[in-house]
Amino acid sequence: MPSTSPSGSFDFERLTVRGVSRHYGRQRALSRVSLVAGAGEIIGLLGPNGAGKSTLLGVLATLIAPSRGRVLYGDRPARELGAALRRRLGYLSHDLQLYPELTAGENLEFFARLYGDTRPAERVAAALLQAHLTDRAGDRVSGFSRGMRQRLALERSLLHGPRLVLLDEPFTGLDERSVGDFVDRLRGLRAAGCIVLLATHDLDIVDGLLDRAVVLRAGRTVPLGDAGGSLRERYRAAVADDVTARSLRRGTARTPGGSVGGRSELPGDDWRARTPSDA
Amino acid sequence: MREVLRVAWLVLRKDIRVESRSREVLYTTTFFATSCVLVFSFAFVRSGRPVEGAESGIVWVALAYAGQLALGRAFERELHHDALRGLLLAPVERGAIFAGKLLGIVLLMALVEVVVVFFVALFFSTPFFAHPFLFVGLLAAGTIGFAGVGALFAAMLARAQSRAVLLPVLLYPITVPVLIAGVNGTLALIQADPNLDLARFWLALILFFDAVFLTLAFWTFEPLMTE
Amino acid sequence: MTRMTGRWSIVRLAVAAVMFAVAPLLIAQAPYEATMGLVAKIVYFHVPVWFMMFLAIFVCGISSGIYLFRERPAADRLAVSAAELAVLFGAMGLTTGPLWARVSWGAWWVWDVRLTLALILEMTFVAYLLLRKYGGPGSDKLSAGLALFGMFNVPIVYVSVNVWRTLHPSTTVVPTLGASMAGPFWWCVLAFLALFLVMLEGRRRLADQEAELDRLRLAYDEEY
Amino acid sequence: MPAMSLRNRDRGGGRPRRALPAALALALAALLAGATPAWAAAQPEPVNEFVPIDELPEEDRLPAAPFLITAYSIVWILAFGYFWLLSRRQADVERDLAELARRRPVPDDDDDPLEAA
Repeated sequence: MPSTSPSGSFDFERLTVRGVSRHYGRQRALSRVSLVAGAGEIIGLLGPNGAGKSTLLGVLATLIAPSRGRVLYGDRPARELGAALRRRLGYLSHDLQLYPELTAGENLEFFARLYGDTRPAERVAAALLQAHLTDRAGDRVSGFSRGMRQRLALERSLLHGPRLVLLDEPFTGLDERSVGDFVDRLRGLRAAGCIVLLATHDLDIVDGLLDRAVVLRAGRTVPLGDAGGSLRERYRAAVADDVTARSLRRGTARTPGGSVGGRSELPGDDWRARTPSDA
Repeated sequence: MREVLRVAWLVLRKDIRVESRSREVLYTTTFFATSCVLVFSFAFVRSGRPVEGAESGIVWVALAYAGQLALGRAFERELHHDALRGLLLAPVERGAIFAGKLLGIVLLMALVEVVVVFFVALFFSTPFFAHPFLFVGLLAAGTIGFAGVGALFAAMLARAQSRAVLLPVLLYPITVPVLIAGVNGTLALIQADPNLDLARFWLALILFFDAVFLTLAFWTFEPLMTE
Repeated sequence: MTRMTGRWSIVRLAVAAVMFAVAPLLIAQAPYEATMGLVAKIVYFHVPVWFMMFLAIFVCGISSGIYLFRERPAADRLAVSAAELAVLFGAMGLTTGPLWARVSWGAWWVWDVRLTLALILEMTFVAYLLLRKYGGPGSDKLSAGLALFGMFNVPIVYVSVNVWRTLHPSTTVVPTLGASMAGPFWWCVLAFLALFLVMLEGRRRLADQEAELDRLRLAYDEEY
Repeated sequence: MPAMSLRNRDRGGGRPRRALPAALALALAALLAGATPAWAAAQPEPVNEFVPIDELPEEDRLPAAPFLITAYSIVWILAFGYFWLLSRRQADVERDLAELARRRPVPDDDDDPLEAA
């Protein structure tokens, strides 16, 4: 799929995320997230709501600039690549980015032309077929069910044959059959050499599908043990370990008057933060 | 440059089609502008005769309020299903997207203006079309200037809190020259002995404003839209 | 906060204070401007305040541009400081202006070109502060955009207001001040400049410290 | 560790000194705010053989002195107020910084190897 894009001048085989943090004022959305993804891999981003999954996808889609850390597409950062990189990105956001007033065909045609395809008819027809919406091409999206919109939005984000596919909660509102189709579609992308990142809650659906999974909690990555058992069990174990680890660390630091690392606590003891004028 | 025009036309065509399907913003804004005209006419008409020169003020203020409403609503809709980020993701010059959105709003405001000018001319029997070219030129340049700055601020405020109240707070101090020039240019046209040179001066001033602020908006759209 | 900057700001503060102490003495001896009488003495404060407001707007606009296009947070902190000073000196101008107008033209407010320009710019930069306070996350970039627009707007507003209505003696009032008046006038301008620089530096250091505080809080969150 | 604590003590000691410039500013400003109007009022009544103020009718002309004094004091009150506001916010930030430092040691983030380019 990716190789057939119209002007695939820039392409990459590997995505590297190194120590990415993102803060909004005082809230911390992401804290030192690192991961590497290669072509032909499906990586799961697991975690509760507000754990930073959508923020991470936003950063990878170059919509959000990281406050710290770097993201490398191949071996080059997004800042250098600009539009050429966006041609290789597909992003299915939680809100689907479709125009309800336009018909399914018009939506696909608009985005195909926006991505530079001057005769999109054939590409739009193929996408409609893939989404099983060929008979509904002329109907407005406002009349569609959530599942139909989801399928249409997925095809829209794959129209231009992206290398990196970012999916934010793709299974919400899908019935049994659509989930099966969706999983087959993802397997097809993997076979075509795409890098797929999938943020989801539905652990059971993706259990067999993911090559690797990353657990996010309050913006931080949590190690996921690869001991046996289902994904759900491993996820629950990982979260439990994380809870104990954090309270341990937080506990020692907060006990009033308690010594840190055995030394009596002096006011401002070994505070090494530098004053702004030297920073 | 051809690519920018192509993308801008694409976004404009999409906006026209979306708006023509629901016509929500068009109807609400036009009705709002007409009610502004009514309210102002009650304020400025004494014993049957309007206060001298009030008509041009009414047209431009009704235009400004309607424009502000249309700007807020247009970007609210884009935000609703995250479509704006969908556009920003496209591998195109982001200023072109701004240009497309701007032209859509200018077109919308033009339709509103036709209705407003009609009603003001009707209620106050003002000779707007004594010098049609200058008058239409003033309106067009003023709309482009107002919508240009407005579209950038509306897009930029799309992700800010309390954006509905912040848009006018930001918009009017910056677009004061357009309103001054517009009102006084129209006044120079519709007064007893129209002063064409003054009207041309005001038109030139608005065009200068447009040139400065459209390039500035086109240029800062990219940094302002990246979070 | 090292000792060095502490001492330097004391020196500057002393300079500003001394200049202000001397200002009234010089103003008193200056001969009365022929037509205005004593009230003209307000000019010694009223006009330098404009200069500082425009200087603040210029500093805020340029550093906002740098922040937008070069993404340097230090420039944004300078822009915030300058914006606050623009509002402060604008407020000074908009209070002393009407006082002068009341006596010399018999009305509290006259649509004089500079008063109106100052009013519009004051509104622009109050909008800047409002946006920064209520805009939520990301509003720092948005306010930088507004400051840039505000700066470019100054000449256009000036021309449009000027043609629209002007009562004020033409802008050449400053140069026509007699030599004996110019002395104290420029002294006051320097006094206000010293005051402006002290305030700017103080506010900028405060902004740096607040940024440092945020950084420490975030570092703490990340650690624990 | 002694070198470290020495530096802290120095900083701890530094706090009152940092408040000094703010206090100095307030004192000076207060002095001048008070002095200028009092001094201006003591001026000899201006003998006015110059051309009377133009086009204003006689009874409308206002004594200029009170306006002059109000204008000066407004400028001073605003400047003084802003200094006071600055020093108050400065004190808050310093209190938070010190309190944050006291509560727990915090890693110095700057040696983060993956610092953004």
